[in-house]
Amino acid sequence: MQLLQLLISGVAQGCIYGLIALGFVLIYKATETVSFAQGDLMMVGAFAGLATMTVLGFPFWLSVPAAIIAMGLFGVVLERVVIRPILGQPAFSIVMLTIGVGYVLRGLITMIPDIGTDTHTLPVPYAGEVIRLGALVLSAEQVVVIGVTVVLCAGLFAMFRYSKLGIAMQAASQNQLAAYYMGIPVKRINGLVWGLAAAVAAVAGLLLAPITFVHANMGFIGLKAFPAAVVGGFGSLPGAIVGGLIIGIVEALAGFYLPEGFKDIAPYIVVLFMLVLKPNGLFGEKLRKKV
Amino acid sequence: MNHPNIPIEGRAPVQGAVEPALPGHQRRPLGGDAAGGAGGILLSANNLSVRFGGVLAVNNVSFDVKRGEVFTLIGPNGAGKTTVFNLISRIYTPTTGHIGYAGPDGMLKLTEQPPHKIASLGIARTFQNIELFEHATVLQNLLIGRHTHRKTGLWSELFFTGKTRAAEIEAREKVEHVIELLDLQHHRESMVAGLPYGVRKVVELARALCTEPQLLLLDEPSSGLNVEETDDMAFWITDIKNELGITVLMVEHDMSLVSKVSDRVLAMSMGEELATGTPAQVQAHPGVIEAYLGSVDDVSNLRREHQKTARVTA
Amino acid sequence: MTVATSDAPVLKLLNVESAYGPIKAIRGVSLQVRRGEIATVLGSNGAGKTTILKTISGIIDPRKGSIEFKGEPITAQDPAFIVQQGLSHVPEGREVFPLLSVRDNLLMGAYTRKDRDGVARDIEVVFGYFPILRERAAQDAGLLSGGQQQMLAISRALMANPDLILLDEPSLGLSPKLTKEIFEIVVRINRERGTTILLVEQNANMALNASDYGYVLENGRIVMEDTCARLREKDDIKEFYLGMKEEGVRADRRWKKKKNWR
Amino acid sequence: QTQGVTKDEIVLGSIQDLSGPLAGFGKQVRFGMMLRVDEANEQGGINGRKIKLNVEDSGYEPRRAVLAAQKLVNQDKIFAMVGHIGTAQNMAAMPVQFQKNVINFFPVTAAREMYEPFHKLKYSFAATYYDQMKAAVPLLVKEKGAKKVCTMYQDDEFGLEVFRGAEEGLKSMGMQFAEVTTFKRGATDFASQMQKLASSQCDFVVLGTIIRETIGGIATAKRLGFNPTFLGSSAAYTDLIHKLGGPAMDGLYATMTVQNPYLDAASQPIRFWANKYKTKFNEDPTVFSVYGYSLVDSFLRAANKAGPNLTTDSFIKAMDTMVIPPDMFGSSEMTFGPQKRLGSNATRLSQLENARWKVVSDYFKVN
Amino acid sequence: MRFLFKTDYNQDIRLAKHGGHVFWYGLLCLFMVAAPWLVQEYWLAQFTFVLIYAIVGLGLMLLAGFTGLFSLGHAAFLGVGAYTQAIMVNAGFPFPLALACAGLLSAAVGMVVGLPALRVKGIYLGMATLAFGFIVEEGMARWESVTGGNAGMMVNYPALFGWELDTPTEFYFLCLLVTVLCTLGIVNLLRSSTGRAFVAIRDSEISAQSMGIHLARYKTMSFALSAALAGLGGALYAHQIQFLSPDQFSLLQSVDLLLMIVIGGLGSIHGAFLGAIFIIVMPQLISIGKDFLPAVIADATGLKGVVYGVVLVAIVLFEPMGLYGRWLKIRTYFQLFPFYRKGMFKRQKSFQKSDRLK
Ligand SMILES: Nc1ncnc2c1ncn2[C@@H]1O[C@H](COP(=O)(O)OP(=O)(O)OP(=O)(O)O)[C@@H](O)[C@H]1O
Ligand SMILES: Nc1ncnc2c1ncn2[C@@H]1O[C@H](COP(=O)(O)OP(=O)(O)OP(=O)(O)O)[C@@H](O)[C@H]1O
Ligand SMILES: CC(C)C[C@H](N)C(=O)O
Ligand SMILES: [Mg+2]
Ligand SMILES: [Mg+2]
Repeated sequence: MQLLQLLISGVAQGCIYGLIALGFVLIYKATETVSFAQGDLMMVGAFAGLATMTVLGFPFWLSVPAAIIAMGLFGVVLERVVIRPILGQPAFSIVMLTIGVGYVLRGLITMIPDIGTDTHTLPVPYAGEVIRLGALVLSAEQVVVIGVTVVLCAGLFAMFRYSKLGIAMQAASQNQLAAYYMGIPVKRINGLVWGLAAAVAAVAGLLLAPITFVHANMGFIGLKAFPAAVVGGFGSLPGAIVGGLIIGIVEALAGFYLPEGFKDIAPYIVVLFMLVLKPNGLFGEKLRKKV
Repeated sequence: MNHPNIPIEGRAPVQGAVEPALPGHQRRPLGGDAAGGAGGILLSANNLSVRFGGVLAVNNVSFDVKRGEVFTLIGPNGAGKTTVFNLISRIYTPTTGHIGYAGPDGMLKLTEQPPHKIASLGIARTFQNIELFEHATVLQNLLIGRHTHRKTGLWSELFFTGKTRAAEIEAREKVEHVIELLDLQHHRESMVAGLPYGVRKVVELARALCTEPQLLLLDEPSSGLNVEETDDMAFWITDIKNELGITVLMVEHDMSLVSKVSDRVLAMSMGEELATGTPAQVQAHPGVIEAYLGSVDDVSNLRREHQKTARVTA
Repeated sequence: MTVATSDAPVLKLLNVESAYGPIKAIRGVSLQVRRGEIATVLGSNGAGKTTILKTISGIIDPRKGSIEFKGEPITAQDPAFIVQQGLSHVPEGREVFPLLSVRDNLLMGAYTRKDRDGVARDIEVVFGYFPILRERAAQDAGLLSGGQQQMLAISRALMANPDLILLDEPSLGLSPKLTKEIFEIVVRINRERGTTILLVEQNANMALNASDYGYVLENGRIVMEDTCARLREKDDIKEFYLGMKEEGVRADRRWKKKKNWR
Repeated sequence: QTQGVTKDEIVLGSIQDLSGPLAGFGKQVRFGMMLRVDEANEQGGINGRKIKLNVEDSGYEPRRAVLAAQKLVNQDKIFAMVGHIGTAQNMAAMPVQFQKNVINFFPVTAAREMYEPFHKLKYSFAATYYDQMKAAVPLLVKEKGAKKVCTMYQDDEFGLEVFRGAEEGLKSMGMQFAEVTTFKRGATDFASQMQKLASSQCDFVVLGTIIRETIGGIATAKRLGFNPTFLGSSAAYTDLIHKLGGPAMDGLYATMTVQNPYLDAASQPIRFWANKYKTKFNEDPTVFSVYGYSLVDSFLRAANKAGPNLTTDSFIKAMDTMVIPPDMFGSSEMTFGPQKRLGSNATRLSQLENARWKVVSDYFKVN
Repeated sequence: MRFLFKTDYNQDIRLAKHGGHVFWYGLLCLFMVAAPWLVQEYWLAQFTFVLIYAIVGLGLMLLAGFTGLFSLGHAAFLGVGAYTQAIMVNAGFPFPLALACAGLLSAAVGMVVGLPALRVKGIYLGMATLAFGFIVEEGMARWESVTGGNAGMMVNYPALFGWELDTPTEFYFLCLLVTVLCTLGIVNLLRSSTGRAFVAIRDSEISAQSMGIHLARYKTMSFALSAALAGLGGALYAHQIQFLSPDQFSLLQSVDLLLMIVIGGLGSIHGAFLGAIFIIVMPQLISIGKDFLPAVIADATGLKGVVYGVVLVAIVLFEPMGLYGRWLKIRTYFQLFPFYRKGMFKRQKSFQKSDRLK
């Protein structure tokens, strides 16, 4: 029973990691860069939700889509202003850009007088509710996270697998030049990807807010989502979820059964093992250059 | 299909007219003694097979390359020629079969060597899709080719001792020889990234030569070159064979080049061996014509003049 | 259906100059391709052939000059926009999408098209041209052999059903048999669909036989242009592009005759 | 001649976390200090000298704290470092200061290293976490009649101090922790920790936590149906606990010294002060604002006492006989001497009732 | 414009390519040696920091800029070096011995980390090093008996047989010496076969291998050398900062190091130095700039992050070759002076290609 409860906590936490990892994988699949700004976009998303609810006074059901759309637009603008000018440069430059963008976002949020440096709660209607299954307990916040993660993952997966747009995104990331030759509007698609990623980040931020509160440094949880994405295989959406679950469960079990301190490094130990055993993750594609 | 078995010289190959034999360059008799005179077997592939998932890329292929000859692999696209090269340079491991190689210390099984050892055994190669060090100059690329001949260790390099200096200068001299041979003086300091395709091909050849190999693997040396440059390439290959005494194993689609330089030809198809022999023999083989050469006798039927009539009837 | 070559140029370059950083690759290039014709550009390595094609499809912005396609200016437009106007480009060096399946690669070729049926039909058509692609439809394109990738690159451009195809060395790495077939296909497409074609090819013999009109490019400048029939007869062309030489000229191999149009 | 003191100015330095994890606290300490400095300057300064306060940001990183200290000490030539936040940050900055004979005055952290081992330039005001816990744990354990005392703490120096103090306290009554668990700074998930404690049937849990971890930990426990007595340190004594955690946090005990200055506090002077602060900075004051305010106040007292010839030595001499009486926020009396560098180690207990801190005990201290 | 006529292969090998080099670098050396008497103590301390970071930057540059392996855990090597030095010096060993041990131990750790690097690339390598960094940080925090855990530890002055380098000037010279030696070593390495092997691995592993370069050995070597430099830097850092705690060697530090070399200019030795200068001077500039801003902005807590981020973004956007690239352009401009044409350095359209297949 105890084990079961631990597993459930692990799964719930793992879904959070998975949800954030989805954002990483989305960007990676579509642009082959790793966005270090994803955690910060998530934080901004949470603040956007906070703003729509408290400042604008929107009801919950309205402020959630409002925040998501706002963040999506923000992502598009962000792409237009900072990513677009160096589109086509090596992926590493864009990684550096995202680090810079992360700094700026975090800085700007903390610059908001009275709000930026404080911790806030997001008043969600399901806050504090608990679902009991016999002796097992699960909070509503966690159930919502699990549900949304699954739906989002399925949606994104279908997009990449079946839609022309999704395939074009991958094409553009694999060979931008050829994508241009095919008439794929690489720039527009890139904008779309970042918009989508920002929207996904907003979803993550809104779902996470009731669990970890809203504050400028909440994006650091992304550091645990990296291992999740790596374990799953960076280019795989279902991998992100599975990776997240593995990390979540390992953490929960390590926290309970292993000596103190292991809980926090367990994910990274898992990553190292994974990279030695299966360098491209569980679901990662086997890559080999043909000469 | 009904192709008369005309000798190769009589047939107009892809690139147009064929050169007459060159003065001072006699063709070696088939399978005869090579420049080195040893004439022994340098490389022998025995029953090689490779399977990639459902694709049998190479299927039970055997051949011997003799010291001092130019041995050419031909075959339709996807026949497994590059895969054979990759087996030799240990990028792939054969599913079955093995490769023997007469290394410095006698015959050894190439298939048991680690990939990075191949170069020091005296095997150098070029790639079908040029693989140069893009962000370095031509000179640096060639110097990297000298890697297997380096004489200095980490510590002497850290302090740049006299020995290192001497080794550097020696490497440079060797590289300059190759530059001279292949007429690359002009591009010595250029970044590879900005070179035209044809020059890169030559640089790749130069880099391979810098390793001072026993066996040189050339994957489609003439692709992307025009007739004139292909001619140059032909001369270089014969020079490499005759003057440097290097054995050449090559993959090539340009039959005029193949006939000009190769001593023996192996035709492959669908991973299997189709025919072996002199260039002329192989090109006359009906299976090769069927699968690979096609009816190349006349290309003028492509012309619009012909189409016009075709269109009228259409 | 037949479309005879008409005098209306589909593509028109006027005084185009392009550069890579400080290096000028082409200077003052003017050329036109008439509707329904096959035009070819000959030139030695580094002459700037690829650069011309890249400039046309907007991959490089020209420093000077203008480019018109079907009467509309497309100078320095976004490549995606240019392609949507009905131009497709078989790039030098294949450039397939390595991690997409062969079928997805072909679908991407048809990205600008809206008619699903037409796309499905054209896939069958190119599978007919190159049966190996049908066999490998589900395989990652990056794992194909060099020649197979070249077939894919050509097929992919055909999938767009364009008005103008730019072909950069289509025979690169293809077997002699396939080289011939490729040219037959090119000619057939030109004939059956009326597609205009601009061809760059090292195999000058094939190119001059398949095309109607030819340009000769040296060091970034057009030094000669004429119908292919007439070009085929010129001595310089014969010697430098068709490899037909006088006996003994090549006796000293390092000696290169100065090209007399320079 | 001492650096940082001129005819009409005393330059003080402070390093706060203005952008890191404790940015909220850093800002409040800074505002508190600014309020008192401005008051002093409005009244003409100390012995005719105006106070100039230079605040640097460390982002709660020791390396940046050193850089900031080097700047303040060697470039801005400060007379004293006041109210520097964070244990590790102080540890990193002190050598820089001491090399130039710059006093480390009342750092905002309750670590023992702030006055031990003895150094003539160290002055500390905060009852240490160690002492707080050592005194409070036995008191409350006895009162609650707890059988199994457990702890969850942040695995850094701060958390360890809480843990060690509590351990000592338990030892003094012949008890031991039944279960010990830790978490890493910034953690958000406490499920496995709380389950561990719950499965050991703990009925009293000492929390070595600050804000979010306090709330997260207690909320997780509640969800699991685990309801022991929770006791936190003065680091958890902040209005944010109830502002963020809501009524679920009710029942939490915390050790503390000065009271949180609620805008509608019962005491008139506090109310007045709190509203003044609110008007000036447009935000509610907190207990950290009070720390900032009082520590500058204490500095000014000493500087005043040192007289017009203000030097490091005269300042230390003044401090040698310093007695700081309880202030309006309810601090305990602090005394200093040539060897006594901690003002007072007395604390008292507060409890959250109806989402508000209530003082529930008198000052007590370890002997 | 300077034309060099080459008459000897030695000319391409020499460190200073022409008289100008000799003159300017000589001047720089002179200034560095005279610095303690020319600048204030505070600035001397900053110089020292720059030198220390430059050493670490050199190491990371070797790994990332020349071998193409990006490490997100470099702070761990810094930490290993720093703790080794601190522990040994505190135990009374002479500092040269401690310094050597710090470098060697870091190198050993680097080799261990190099192991996963043999199998993974790009982002996966980044993650492996990141994971490793976390584990080392945790190790430093947990191994209390040796490192003092999170409480941190104080570091004594470097001492050699009774001679203590306890003044900033003495320590500055120590750092200067180590920096010069490290730089020379790396420059030497890069102009000989090992350095070329690194570059080859960066550009194409497959052809590097076919040139006979043992990928595993050279990658491990690159990691070891890079870690050794980080370790040396760490050892000096320990003395400069005098107080060590595990959180000084966190991911943020690693990211900072990476930013440093990117801003400086990937793939150039100068870049390591320019980056080090940037990372030390930038905060100072911000706090100076604060005085000219309205209080609302100047006092805002996030200002530093914003400025930092904006500068980083701007550099990546406008100067992909980093500060060194900018410097080259300025130099060229003056060399060509009347003939400089606009658009000479105009960025070409370029197109990203999958890094996954390298
Ligand atoms: N790594 C691989 N994975 C899967 N299939 C492969 C791989 N390498 C080669 N193949 C397949 O093996 C076959 C032979 O390929 P190879 O590259 O050897 O052909 P080739 O003879 O060099 O052809 P070309 O002349 O077109 O270059 C092809 O069908 C190719 O798709
Ligand atoms: N990326 C580049 N950077 C710098 N210079 C370049 C670049 N690409 C091409 N060039 C230069 O531009 C000139 C023209 O090149 P281009 O590729 O157009 O030639 P080409 O005629 O297509 O040759 P090939 O037959 O080899 O394909 C060459 O001199 C080449 O050196
Ligand atoms: C303000 C306090 C919560 C700081 C904490 N005591 C520390 O040592 O860092
Ligand atoms: Mg091949
Ligand atoms: Mg070309």
